[in-house]
Amino acid sequence: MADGPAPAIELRGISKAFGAVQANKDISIRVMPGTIHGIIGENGAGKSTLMSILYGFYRADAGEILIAGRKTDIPDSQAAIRAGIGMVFQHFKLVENFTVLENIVLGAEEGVLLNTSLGKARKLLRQLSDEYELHVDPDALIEDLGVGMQQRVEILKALYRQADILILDEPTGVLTPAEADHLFRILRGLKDQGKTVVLITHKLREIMEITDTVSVMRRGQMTATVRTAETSPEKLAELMVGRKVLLQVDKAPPRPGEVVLKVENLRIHDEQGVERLRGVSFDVRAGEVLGIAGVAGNGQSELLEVLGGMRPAQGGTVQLTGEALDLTGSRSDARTRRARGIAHVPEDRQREGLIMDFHAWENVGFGYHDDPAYNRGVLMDNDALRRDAEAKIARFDVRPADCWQKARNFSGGNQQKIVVAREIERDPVLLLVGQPTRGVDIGAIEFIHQQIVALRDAGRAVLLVSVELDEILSLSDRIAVMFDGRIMGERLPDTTDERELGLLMAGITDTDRPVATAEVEANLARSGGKAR
Amino acid sequence: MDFLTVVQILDSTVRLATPLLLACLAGLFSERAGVVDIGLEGKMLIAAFFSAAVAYSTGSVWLGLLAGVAASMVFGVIHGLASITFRGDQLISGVALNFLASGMTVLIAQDWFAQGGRTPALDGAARFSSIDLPGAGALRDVPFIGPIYDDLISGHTILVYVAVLMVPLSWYVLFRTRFGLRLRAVGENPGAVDTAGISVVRLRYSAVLICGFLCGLAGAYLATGLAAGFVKDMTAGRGYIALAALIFAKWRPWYALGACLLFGLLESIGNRYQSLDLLGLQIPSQFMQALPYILTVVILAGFVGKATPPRAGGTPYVKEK
Amino acid sequence: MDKLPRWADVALIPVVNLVLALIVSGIVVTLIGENPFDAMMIMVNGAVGSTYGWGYTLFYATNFVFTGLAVAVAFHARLFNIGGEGQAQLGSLGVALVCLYIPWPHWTLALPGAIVGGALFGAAWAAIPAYLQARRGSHIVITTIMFNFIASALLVYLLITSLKAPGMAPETARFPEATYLPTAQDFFAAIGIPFARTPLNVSFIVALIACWLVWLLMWRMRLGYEIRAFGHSEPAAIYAGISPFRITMVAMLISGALAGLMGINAVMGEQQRLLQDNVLGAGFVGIAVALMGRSHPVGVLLAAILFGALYQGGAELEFETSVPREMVVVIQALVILFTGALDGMVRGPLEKAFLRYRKQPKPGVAAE
Amino acid sequence: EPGLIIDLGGKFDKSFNESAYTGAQRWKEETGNDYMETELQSEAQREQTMRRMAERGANPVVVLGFANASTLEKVAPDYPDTNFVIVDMVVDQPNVQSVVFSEHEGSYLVGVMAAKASETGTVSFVGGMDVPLIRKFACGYAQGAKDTNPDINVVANMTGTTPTAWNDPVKGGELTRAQISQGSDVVYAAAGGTGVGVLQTAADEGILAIGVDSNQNYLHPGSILTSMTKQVDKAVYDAFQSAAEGNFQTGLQVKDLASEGVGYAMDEHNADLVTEEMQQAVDEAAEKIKSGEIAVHDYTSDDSCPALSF
Ligand SMILES: Nc1ncnc2c1ncn2[C@@H]1O[C@H](COP(=O)(O)OP(=O)(O)OP(=O)(O)O)[C@@H](O)[C@H]1O
Ligand SMILES: Nc1ncnc2c1ncn2[C@@H]1O[C@H](COP(=O)(O)OP(=O)(O)OP(=O)(O)O)[C@@H](O)[C@H]1O
Ligand SMILES: [Mg+2]
Ligand SMILES: [Mg+2]
Repeated sequence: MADGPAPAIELRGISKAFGAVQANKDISIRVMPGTIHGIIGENGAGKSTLMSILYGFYRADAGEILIAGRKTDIPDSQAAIRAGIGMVFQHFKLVENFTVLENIVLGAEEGVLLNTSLGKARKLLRQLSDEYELHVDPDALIEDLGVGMQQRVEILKALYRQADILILDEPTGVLTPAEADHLFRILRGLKDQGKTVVLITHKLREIMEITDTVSVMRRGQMTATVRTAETSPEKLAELMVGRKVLLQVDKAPPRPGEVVLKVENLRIHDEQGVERLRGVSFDVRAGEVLGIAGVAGNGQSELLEVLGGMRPAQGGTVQLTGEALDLTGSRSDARTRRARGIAHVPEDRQREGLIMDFHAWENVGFGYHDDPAYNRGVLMDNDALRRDAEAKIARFDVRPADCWQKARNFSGGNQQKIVVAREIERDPVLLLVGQPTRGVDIGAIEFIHQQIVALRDAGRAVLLVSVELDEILSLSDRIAVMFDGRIMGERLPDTTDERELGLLMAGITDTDRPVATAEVEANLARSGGKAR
Repeated sequence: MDFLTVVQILDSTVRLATPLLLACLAGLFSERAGVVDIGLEGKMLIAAFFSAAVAYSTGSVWLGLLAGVAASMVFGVIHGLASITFRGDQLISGVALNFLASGMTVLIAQDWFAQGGRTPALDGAARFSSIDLPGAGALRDVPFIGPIYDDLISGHTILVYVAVLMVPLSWYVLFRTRFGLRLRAVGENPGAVDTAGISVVRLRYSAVLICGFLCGLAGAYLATGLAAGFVKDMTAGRGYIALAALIFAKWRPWYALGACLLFGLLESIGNRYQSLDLLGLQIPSQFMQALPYILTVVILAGFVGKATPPRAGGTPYVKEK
Repeated sequence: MDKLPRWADVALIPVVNLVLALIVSGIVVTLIGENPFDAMMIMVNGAVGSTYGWGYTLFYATNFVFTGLAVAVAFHARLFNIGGEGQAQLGSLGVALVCLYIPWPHWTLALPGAIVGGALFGAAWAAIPAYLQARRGSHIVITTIMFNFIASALLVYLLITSLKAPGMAPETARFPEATYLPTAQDFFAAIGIPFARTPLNVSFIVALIACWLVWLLMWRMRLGYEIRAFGHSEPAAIYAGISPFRITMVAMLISGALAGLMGINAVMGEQQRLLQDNVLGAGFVGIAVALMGRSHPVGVLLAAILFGALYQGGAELEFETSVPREMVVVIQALVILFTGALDGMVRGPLEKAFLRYRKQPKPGVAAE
Repeated sequence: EPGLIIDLGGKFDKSFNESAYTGAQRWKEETGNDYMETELQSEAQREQTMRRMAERGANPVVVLGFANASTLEKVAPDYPDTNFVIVDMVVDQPNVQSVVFSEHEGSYLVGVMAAKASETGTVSFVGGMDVPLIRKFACGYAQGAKDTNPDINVVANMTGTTPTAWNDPVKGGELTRAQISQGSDVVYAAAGGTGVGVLQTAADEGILAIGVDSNQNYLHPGSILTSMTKQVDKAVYDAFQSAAEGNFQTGLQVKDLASEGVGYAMDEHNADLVTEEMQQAVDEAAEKIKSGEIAVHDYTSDDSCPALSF
């Protein structure tokens, strides 16, 4: 490449450790100007860390950065901005109660007084939004905007600072497929203007669709950089996890039984009074996995929380094996739900599922701590808890197998195993699972999936919520898609595909293929379920 | 209650509200930048002491003012070190600084003046004297306007006028300047400020310093304007009342003026009447004294409109993805 | 692996913080013209050099155990209870009412009665801030500060009106003699050991029992497990079916009750009447004690004795030298500052040091 | 070796405590003997401080102020070999000397002078903590003023109801300003450290003030009309001296006008303020009190005040 133009970005030997965690290890890449470069890798692979270093958010322990061929020191974000780098973070960096305009000028004001900067910015903003199809109301408050809009503000922020290099960290995680399409159009537009885009994602489909080149990261290291045109999803997946990946879960056909969970017209408001569930109805039978697909933030979390007893509902009914659950009163709490046989693997294990500063053995009783087996009179029977913990740790191959370690000292995958062990081993009537494999490596994913399938095969009902369509497609016996607090429709995994689910996730129902309840019923009948 | 009494009570209100207002604005800057400061009390106290001590020793109230402000700003820096640099607990730091001030002032006062923890009384140029606004004397006898202008508006020390001017100034700085935009942003979402290439640490330190500066004025006013010298624990909970006023004011400068005047009025009435006869109900002075605190609890409970503090308040900023 | 070994976290860091606080205090003493080592000697001697010193040291320590445990229990639920002062005042009121208005035949009956009175009143004073925190999200730090002020106004009001004894001072009548608690002097005299006349009394035993009960509660009982879980993560508590409302209320009620118990020592044990301020800032010292003691009863007990010694030693220091008693307030402030707020100053470098030490790979530490 | 426990206002309150301190110092200088001294920091430490003094062998132990009464009542019996002196209050124990002053008589005199000096026909009083003792001051003052000028208006305010009322100059100043607005042009401060603020404000606002306990005339020359002196210094001195000489007496000692225990202060600082006529009126009144012709009402005798309502 000696005779081509200088790379827009060149990283040489970047390393970064957080305490004992080596997040980046001797990483080098080059990105040519006017291209879209993808970076993929599993959770925790070090993608965000690497880009944060490029943006001056963290300082690398070692290595150097070259921008447009010149060695550039980037001690802070100011320097990155000066070097023409803009970044859209995974979690937006916007001041919620400021207007769009204020957010855009923040840090790039001209002069001491605001008035002049705001005036200028308003003009420039109009220009930019025309140029790139980035329409937003400059006077709207951020908190009143949807995530898609907020993302546009972030992009505008970068453009307003005249960024030539735009880094986007997992921009589509919060978008519907349609919004994602719009984003990609914008990115192509930017590319046509000669700008360089770095796109972090772990969705292979997106990489294939839009990038020119792609780098793969694994465990803090850069495993390969290839031209997108010269690779395939399978190859990338293999690079990502370091071995051949079985993208399908082996499982027997379902043998659905009686209805275990019957949800009717469920409604929820959040603290601000915004409706999160607008009348959701479905049921889950014994011996089947119902998968709930949807873009994050469309009510799935709230659904799990209501069923798990973590929040009250504002309307509707829920029946468990024919008996109504209390949704508002004093018996609507998680403890009562557990007593009724509902186990719950929560979406966020670190925030909800575990007490990070408790020892593993204390966590193994968490939520079940009033089980008589763990108690002796008014005192807790810590020995019994520890014995049980050791048994579960052994059965689920949690590493390190040390029940005296604090939960925070286990890796993400092992933390998840502790939670899954705790919940599945109770042999529940109904298992609620949220994002079971988020941030979990492929080996643990297989193991956890097997456990879920085994529970189903033992005739238990499973409600699975995941934003990963692959996971939904491979685990579920039936799929419901949520959009904006409603169930858009139910599908069977064999007769649908990602495209169709994607449309439903965006709130678009195909008119020529109405919601397939009848088809589902027929399918149930075929597989011998006793429909009631 | 005749008209002149009302003017008198209001006049006293203005004087008593001044230290509250300065401290309240101090807290406003700090908390708007996301640094919670329950150490207003301690800063005022240390400033009160140093301003009185230096004013006494040098005979110049201005040097005293300078010393008081400097001492308060040093406390601000300690608070900054604890809560910004070392990411400690802001509440605990504030509590500690309040104690430190209460102990230190007496200790040093005893060492310097050996008068049981107070400074000698100040007089002459070692105190702020009241300023007569132009025309105050001439207007005195004009009915209604006269007493209001002469008693209520004119005849306060310079710091009273400074405090009042601080209100529009604070408003302007916070809502009309680049610095204010950044300051407010850092109290709402420091991550946004950091990624915009502005130093969170520098912004927060400047907020903490402004807070120290204003608390310094408040303390100096107590010792060299309102009183004539320092006595042990002379702030007497005013820092906490200022904090209460800040919540009352929903972290806004103009509201702060109103809240501080209200609390000043309560104090003034409580001073004047040992017990208040309200519609045949005897209200003991202890109730009047406790009223600002009770009101604050009522406000906090959300019975009188919800007060939403700056979102990032109280939490140290740690970079994260 | 944790960043720091446990012993470093629970012992080394507090000790380093304490030493730093003492060094700065020494500098202050030097600056006001006294020799810090002499001052130290006077304080140590005054605090533990005689049965008189021990008596007062442990008397103060008893107060601090109660307020320290109060702060600690609330800390475990991640509630910063600055209201110990007011709760102790109200607890004292409760103790006083029990002693004044119930005709007790003997102290063995009066003591349990006073314990109930003090605990109930202390808990009641904590209940409102707790409720406002739990139901309306009002910041407990601010509300408890406000309640301190309200408590002192309330107490003054009562002491100059309905509770006032004849005479000029705002104080209640002296309690009947049957409520006087046996002192250490009485106790040691009974076994033939001379002990100076100090207010150290049987409340000290109650304080020790309180330590043990708090330990039992926090680490052996379901409620303690739930309090700690809630303190570490509220969403997790909800997930586990632990009601944040209930835990906030219960933790604060226990906290307020513990603070209120201080009344049995200060009011029943020493003053034998209710004064306008008998808490003497012990509510605030409790913060320092809980921070130093890492919110563990054993730590709280040790820190309370340390602060008791500081108080008693400080009183002697004031008597012997020109150093005013405010020196104690300064030391206390510095301890809170260094152990509570500037903790990161010591912790950061220490963690780095331990990390460097660990980097030399040792076999068997392979944690995945 | 005698001992003195300075009360909460602190030994430089320019008033009550300072007076006691001066007495002790004078004794020290004149006799060349040493004495023990300590300053109270808080209400609840009275007992420890008293005990420590007694344990250290101080004799007699002098405590200042009524607030010590109930504590002394409890402590004195534990140290039968130690003598105690309490000022301003009676404690009935065999080893306690109680020194009380006829403050109402001294206050009557300064009331007379205030009435003479007032041009507006309104005089005022700022008390410290609202207790019968301070009402005794106010009541005597009002009686003196009204006997001199039956039409006079007497305004009285108390700073507070707790010991902090002794040490709140800011509030003292505010009360004075309020009184000025009500027409007062002579203010009498019987408020310990709070009085400092009263006198300061009077000087700032150009009215006359009357000091208390010690001779405070020197504080703002030209603005302090006189001071109602209460010879706490002498009481302390006498206690120390009698103990040294071995003729210490327990029991009640009343220091009144006749025994010069109370009085009013004249010196170069107020010479210009007090006219011949004023002095004459005051001296006349003093004689009448001594002779019993004028009976000054003592508020504490029946908790009432004919001359003033509170
Ligand atoms: N501030 C931090 N402190 C400590 N460890 C961190 C920090 N930030 C990241 N890490 C660790 O560094 C590793 C790499 O994290 P990074 O966020 O770069 O991963 P990622 O590839 O972006 O993952 P994801 O797909 O989940 O966003 C992880 O093990 C993570 O736990
Ligand atoms: N934020 C953090 N703070 C402290 N330690 C962390 C943090 N994040 C990760 N670690 C530590 O880093 C180690 C690796 O964590 P990480 O979650 O990145 O593992 P992983 O490689 O993704 O493993 P797994 O595949 O099991 O999830 C863990 O042992 C954990 O102790
Ligand atoms: Mg990331
Ligand atoms: Mg991981």
